[in-house]
Amino acid sequence: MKILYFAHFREKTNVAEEDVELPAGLTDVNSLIDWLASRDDGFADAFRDRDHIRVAVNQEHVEFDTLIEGATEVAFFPPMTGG
Amino acid sequence: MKILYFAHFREKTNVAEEDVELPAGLTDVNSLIDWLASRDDGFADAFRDRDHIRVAVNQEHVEFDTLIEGATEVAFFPPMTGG
Amino acid sequence: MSVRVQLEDFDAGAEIAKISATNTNVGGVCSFVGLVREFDEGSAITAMTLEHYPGMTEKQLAKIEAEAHERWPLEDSLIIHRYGRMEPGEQIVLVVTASAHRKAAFEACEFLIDWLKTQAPFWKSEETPDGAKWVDAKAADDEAADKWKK
Amino acid sequence: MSVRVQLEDFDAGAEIAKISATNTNVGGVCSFVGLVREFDEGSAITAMTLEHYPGMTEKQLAKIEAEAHERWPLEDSLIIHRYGRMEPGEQIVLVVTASAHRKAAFEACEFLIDWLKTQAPFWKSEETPDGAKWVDAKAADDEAADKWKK
Repeated sequence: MKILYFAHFREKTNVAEEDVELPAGLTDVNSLIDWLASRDDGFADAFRDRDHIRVAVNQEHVEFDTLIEGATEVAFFPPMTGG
Repeated sequence: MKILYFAHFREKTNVAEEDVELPAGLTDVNSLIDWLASRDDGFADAFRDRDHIRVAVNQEHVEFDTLIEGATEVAFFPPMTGG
Repeated sequence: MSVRVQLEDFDAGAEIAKISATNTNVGGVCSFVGLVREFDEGSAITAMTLEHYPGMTEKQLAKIEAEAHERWPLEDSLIIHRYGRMEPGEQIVLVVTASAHRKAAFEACEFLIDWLKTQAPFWKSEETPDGAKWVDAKAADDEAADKWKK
Repeated sequence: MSVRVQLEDFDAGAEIAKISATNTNVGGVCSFVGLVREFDEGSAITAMTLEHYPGMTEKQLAKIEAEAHERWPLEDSLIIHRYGRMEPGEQIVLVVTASAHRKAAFEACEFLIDWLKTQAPFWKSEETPDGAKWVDAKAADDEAADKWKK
């Protein structure tokens, strides 16, 4: 699965984009966040405050209870500030 | 006093602008309208339907009970359709 | 902040660009261009002639523009309104408002155009296949203007 | 109806003129230009960098534009959103909506810009005297977007 990190997620994790093999048992975005946060201090810091995490699965903005099975692209970013 | 007529008021009265000596006793716009309507058929037709008369005294849009004593310019026109 | 009542067409883009470049406190520029349509309530229009009340028009436009600046925190604004004969597709009116914040720019722009529709001394005559007709004021325009009353 | 996400600046006036000239059913064209301000909530800004999510951005912008056309009787529309580094006074975004009626043009334009502020995958980083800072989402922007929820 491809995972993308934008804005301060990229800065804190030091990763812009990666291809990962997910461990068994990850079902939804919530469990993916838990797993990512456990990887190292940078990831823990980036994923600490769930209120400020936004996620897109296959380029659609979704809620954390969205299932990720079969998803090809997941992206994490802070609340949007366009316009 | 200068009186101006716009849009269908000009067409019906056949007057765009005139200087008139008002007869004594005209106090407000209402009495001016009554007097103008009595002048001839064209004026009677133009000033028949008060709902469709708008008036400006000294270039300010006003109500019919506005006093006209001392006014230098009065204008009659239909509801505005700008923009 | 300025008002122009003119026979000639205008370059909306150049006017908007000028206002955007005015100062770096401007975060948003809202604009509205009104154009002559080919059909008005179902009847075909070959041209439209706008008559106005010279003197009163400029005075009232300047007054309403000043009121918009009192009601919203505007950095700048512009009203251009044409008179004379225009064909379908031609520009009639331009309103531009600039503010630090978009909401003020949108509201002031809509306020000004709603006001122009009902309170500026302009009258439209349409040329149709059945002859020339004075355009009637629309109840919807009065309602739009009423919502800004304080 | 089109969407552009680009690094380069745009000519707002030319885009508005193109849309006005599209067809003679257009009675009103509303547009909004968003610009980089020199001050944001009191702090001085020397430049701003907009990052976005290529692919998702274009897809989501096309989707929201289609939704605007479903909700209002629009004749045409255009969204241009830049990314990259911009200095105060530079244009960030342009939204143009054209309709037979001005109310639809105004509402759709404001709907689109409110949506862009909160739902388009763009993130702003400001260069200030104290260093670079990611811009926080504003509660007022969320409220503005919420009012369009059906």
